[in-house]
Amino acid sequence: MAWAVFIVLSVLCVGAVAAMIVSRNQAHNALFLVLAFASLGGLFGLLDAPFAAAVQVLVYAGAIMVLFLFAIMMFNLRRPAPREKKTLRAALAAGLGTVLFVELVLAARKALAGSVPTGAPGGIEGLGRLLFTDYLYAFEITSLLILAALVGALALAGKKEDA
Amino acid sequence: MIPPPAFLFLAVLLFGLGVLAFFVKKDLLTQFMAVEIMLNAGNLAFLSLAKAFGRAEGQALVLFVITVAAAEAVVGLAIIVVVFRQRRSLRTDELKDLKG
Amino acid sequence: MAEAFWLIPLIPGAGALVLLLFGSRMPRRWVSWQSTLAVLASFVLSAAGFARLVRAGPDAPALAKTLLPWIASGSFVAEFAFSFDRLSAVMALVVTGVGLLIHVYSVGYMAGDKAYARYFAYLNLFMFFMLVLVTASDIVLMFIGWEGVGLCSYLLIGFWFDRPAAAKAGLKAFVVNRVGDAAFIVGLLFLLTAVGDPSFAAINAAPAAGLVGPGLATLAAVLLFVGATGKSAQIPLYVWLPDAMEGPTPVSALIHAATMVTAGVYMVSRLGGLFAASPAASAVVAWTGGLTAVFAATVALVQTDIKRVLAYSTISQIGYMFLGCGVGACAAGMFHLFTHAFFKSLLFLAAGSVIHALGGEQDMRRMGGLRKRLPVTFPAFLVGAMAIAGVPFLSGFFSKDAILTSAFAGGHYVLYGLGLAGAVLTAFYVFRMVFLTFYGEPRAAGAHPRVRESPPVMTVPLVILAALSALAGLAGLPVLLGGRADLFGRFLEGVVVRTAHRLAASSEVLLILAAAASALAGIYLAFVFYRGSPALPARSAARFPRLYRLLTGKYYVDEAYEAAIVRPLVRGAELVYRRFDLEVVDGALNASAAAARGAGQGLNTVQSGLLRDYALAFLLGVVIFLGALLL
Amino acid sequence: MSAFASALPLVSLVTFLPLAGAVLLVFIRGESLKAVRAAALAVSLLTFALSLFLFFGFDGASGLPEFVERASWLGRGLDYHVGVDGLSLFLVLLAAFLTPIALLSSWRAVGDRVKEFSVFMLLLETGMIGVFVSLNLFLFYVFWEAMLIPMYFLIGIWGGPRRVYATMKFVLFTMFGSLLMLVGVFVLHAAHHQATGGYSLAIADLAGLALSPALQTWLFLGFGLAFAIKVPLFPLHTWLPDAHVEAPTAASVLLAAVLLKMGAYGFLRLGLPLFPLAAASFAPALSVLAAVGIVYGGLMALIQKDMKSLVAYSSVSHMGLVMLAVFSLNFEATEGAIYQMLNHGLSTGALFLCVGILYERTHTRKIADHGGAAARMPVFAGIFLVVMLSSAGLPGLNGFAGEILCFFGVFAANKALAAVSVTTVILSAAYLLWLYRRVLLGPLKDPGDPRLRDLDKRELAYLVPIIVLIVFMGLFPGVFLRKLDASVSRYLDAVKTPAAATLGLAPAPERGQTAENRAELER
Repeated sequence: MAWAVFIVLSVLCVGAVAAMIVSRNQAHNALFLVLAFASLGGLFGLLDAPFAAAVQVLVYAGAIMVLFLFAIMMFNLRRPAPREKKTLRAALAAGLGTVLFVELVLAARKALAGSVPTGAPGGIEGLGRLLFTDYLYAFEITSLLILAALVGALALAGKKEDA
Repeated sequence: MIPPPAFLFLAVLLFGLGVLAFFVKKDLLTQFMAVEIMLNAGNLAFLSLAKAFGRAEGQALVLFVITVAAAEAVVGLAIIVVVFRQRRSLRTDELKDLKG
Repeated sequence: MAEAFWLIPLIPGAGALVLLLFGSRMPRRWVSWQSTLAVLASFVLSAAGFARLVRAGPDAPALAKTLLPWIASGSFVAEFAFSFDRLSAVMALVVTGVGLLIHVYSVGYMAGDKAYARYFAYLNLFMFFMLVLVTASDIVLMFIGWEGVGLCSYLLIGFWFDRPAAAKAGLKAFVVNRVGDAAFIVGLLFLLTAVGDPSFAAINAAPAAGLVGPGLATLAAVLLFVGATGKSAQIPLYVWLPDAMEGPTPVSALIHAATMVTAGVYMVSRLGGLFAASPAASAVVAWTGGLTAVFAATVALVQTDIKRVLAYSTISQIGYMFLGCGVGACAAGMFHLFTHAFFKSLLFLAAGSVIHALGGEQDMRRMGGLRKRLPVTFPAFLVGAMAIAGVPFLSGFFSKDAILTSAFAGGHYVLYGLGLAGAVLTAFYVFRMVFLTFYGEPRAAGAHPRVRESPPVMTVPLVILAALSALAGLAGLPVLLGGRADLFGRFLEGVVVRTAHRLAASSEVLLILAAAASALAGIYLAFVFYRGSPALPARSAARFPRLYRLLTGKYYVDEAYEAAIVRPLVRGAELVYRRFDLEVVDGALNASAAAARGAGQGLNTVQSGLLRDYALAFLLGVVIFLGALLL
Repeated sequence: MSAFASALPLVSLVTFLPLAGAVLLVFIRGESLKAVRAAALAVSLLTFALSLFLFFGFDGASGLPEFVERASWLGRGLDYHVGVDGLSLFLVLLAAFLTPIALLSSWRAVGDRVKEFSVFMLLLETGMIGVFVSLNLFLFYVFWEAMLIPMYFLIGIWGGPRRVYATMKFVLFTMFGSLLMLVGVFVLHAAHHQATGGYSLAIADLAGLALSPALQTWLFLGFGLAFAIKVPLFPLHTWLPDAHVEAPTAASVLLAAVLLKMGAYGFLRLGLPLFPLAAASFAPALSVLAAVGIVYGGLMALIQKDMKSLVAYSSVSHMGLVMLAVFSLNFEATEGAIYQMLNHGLSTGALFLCVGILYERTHTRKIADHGGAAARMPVFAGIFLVVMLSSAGLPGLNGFAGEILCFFGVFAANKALAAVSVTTVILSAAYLLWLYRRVLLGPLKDPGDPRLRDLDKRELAYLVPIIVLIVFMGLFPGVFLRKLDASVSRYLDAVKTPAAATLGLAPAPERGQTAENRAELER
């Protein structure tokens, strides 16, 4: 059962991303991305991280992607994105990307080398305890970060009277 | 019970796709989305490793990554809006102002 | 009252401060009274101190007072320490006495000037520094006075600063003095490091104590003397003094004749112990003095500006003083300083009275026939002229004779000859001045009907000074007239160094006669030239055109200095500035900047400005980094 | 007083009060110029008032830093460690004294972006004071660099027409030097770790390291170059005239009065005590450069056609004397050098103020465009005269007290160089009085010019304190010198003992030490 869910979600996720690469319509891209994020949320759930899964769906698939869609509506681009040309750059990027991919796989193997499969990494309760003890400073600072981001975005994109 | 290495492989695959998307696409917005994919691949890796080692720290980090990503998305989109207002274009092969 | 001698400089100093700060808002009458009374107070204190010293006898120690520490660091110690000995007493009396008369005179002379308060402030400030100079008990403190009087001289020469010539003359005076002072400082450093104590007593005792060897003594003494040639306008640094005549005439009388310019003589006398330890340095002093005496006198022969004649005359007379000091007769030098202060300030003030009467005219060729119209000024001037010329029984006669006798007695016959020749020249140019100014037909400015005698506030000081010029010689009658006759010399005995030479009475009589004869010869010559046959001066000028031009051109020393020192320095500096600062150093900088820019532009081709290229580079970095981590 | 002083972290307060003031200014509306100016002035005056507590509370008997504060900061020896000793006390005071003056002087000259200007000035003050009070090398470096930033903006924004060139030159020169210094900081950190196993960048700890002569040489070159550029030592001086000419008056004042001192201070605090062997071997060469600088700066000043560059070159000359005295390595010269730094700060700062006052009225700095201003501005002429004479070293004013000590000390070390340095007496009189004659004396250039009015109350308010101090420091140098004695002899011990020990010389009885004994006896 779990395997079936995993495979379905993985395929959905990878497929959505692949579709995004192929598609040239930004709105579609955004929707593909919603799909990818939502299925990732499911995968998070499979990893015994229900809270992360919920946040993923709410914040990512919900809030952030809505933001993207708003932005796309604002631009209201008529013409589709241009066709990609194969250039030296693309070849270089592909080559480097492949190397990176191999490296990442190796790194992943290395990372798992010392792992001892134990039980679940603790429930929401453990996570909360962690957040408000060891990571308290970081947690508080993120709130500041969000505030700063908010102000920054307003300052950047807000209508200026004189500009 | 699915073994964590499978998730980890999926994360690597997603990251690779994100990189690919970033280099293939030529409009700023979609490239930005590609960055988000890479971030999520990272999250998946964190969670799978958390599972593999049975520790909650990975999950906590994911929360931070999501918050930072939210902040980043807000500012990034604001910048894209400003760029679009000024240039009427989001094509990265047309934006060359970084040239010194 | 004598204990308060340290107030002698401080009273005019305080007066100057008040005048500088508030003078412009004070009524003129107040300014005149305040400044004059301050000097009077100093004079009274000096007189009291003098009286105390006379009463206390020759062996009594000097009055001393240490007010405060000043600069002290490591082995360098200088204090605000004053002392008042017989030498200081003479100087203080001369400075305050002449200064007092000149303050009074100035009240009349400067009556019409806008910057009345500023003038008196500077004058009081000068008194302050000059009195510090003469009462300082250590050489570093004396240097305050030494530089301070230079400053006041600068300020007063440039008093009418809107005249370019005045501003320029002030600058020249200060800078030339500074040249001397630089040498002075080096000399000072030699002494201080060797002696370790800046007090005059210690320095004078040092050669005997073995702290200062003969070589060092010579070096230090000569360097200090170079400083003195600046302040006292001797060869080679005399060039500023003639130009200094741009200042108001009372200033010329006070600073550039009676007091400040004699500071060098005072310094040499004060450091008699040091100079006596070095025959070579003494010889330098004597020869510089002797040569300057003749040299300046020859220039004075042909000058037409009345004040410039007096300026060269001052240079020449100070040469006599140094001649005296150099041959080991500081007392004689000081005596000449003393009498010179009276007759030279008298001459200046009288000349000032003439200039005042003529509305600012200084050219003697445009004067003449003023004898009748200036009934007080003329006799006063005449007394001064006779005194400086060395007419027997006036003050200058005795003092000059004392110097020449000492030179002769010391075996310095060439110097004696120089002195005698100078005496003839002196008598000649002074009486040339008298004849041109007061005799003959009134010319140009002199003929102006409005010419009349100056007010009493100016003429009374003239009369007093004339009396002093005539009688001051009695203070130092020749030893010939009995051992007790030389009051002045005996007063200073023990304070200044003196090498006693005994001469036979007969030879001393001969010397006195020679001096008298030279004075009279000079006067006679002047009479022949300027009264007897008025065409003679022009004829002789035509006869020796080269010589005449050389003299009127003042030997072209100014021009030589300009061409040999000032201009090469400025030109060279400009050249170096352009070649070095702007080309080499900045060039190197600009070249490196250009190289950096070139490198930047080279790298810039990599910078396409395209996001993707940057991302690619980033990706490359990540790949390498991760690869390194994995390996 | 002492209880009050000891209860407060006085040094930190003095250092960071301007910074706090700058932050405060950010929240004041920039449009109300009056409020901005008053607030900035008040902050700087308060800083100065606090620094006076340092002065009166400073004991100076031990020669060790006083008012020391120490706290761990970044770890690994990068501590917050401040305090003042005789070498730094008066430089702190100088900076605190001149900042309000510079601010006050800019009230009319700077009318544009006043808030930012004031903020940068206060930041600059924190940077300057921070450099002087730092007892940790890393902290020193941080302040040293931090101070560059406000100065960069002050010249770059409020400067003259060629300000971009001038700032680039200024920054290139100084950054070049300080980068080498940074490398030196790292090397020292490592060397200390190697020698002791612990981490420390406290200057006192570093001075205790017995570094190998070769390492000392390299480090001395690195640090020395940074300091020599700042002084500036001939031939690294050419950034100075440009920076001065383009800088606004207030920045010029602080640049000349305080920033240049940092080079000399760097040598005193770091260059010589940390690397005594290298210092001893380089001292003769550097002395010659300093002496050349004296004459060279003087001659260059003589021919300048711009008032500000004239004063700038005069700084080269004066600082040459200071450096020559520093390298003479004896008691009198070192005290003289420190005192002369203060004097130069005062008199050159005041000269720049005077030039600025003229510039405000006529809008030209070319000497040839001026003439005869004394007729219209008698009070100004008098003040200018005093300032000039102070700079030229007239006995009785402050310049002489420092100069004669420098001469004396230099003479004890090297007679020939002393003789060369004495020429400054002639040259300084020549270029300054010549400037005075051309600008203030002579006939009035333009009699109808209504702008030539005499000093107003504000201008008097910032010039008169300087004049008073010039006279006071000239007459009573002991008030200041006695606070230096112990620190200077301690410093000289640090510099001379290792050198003497290595060269196999017995530590000769120094004239400074006997003098110190005497000073103590007198006390």
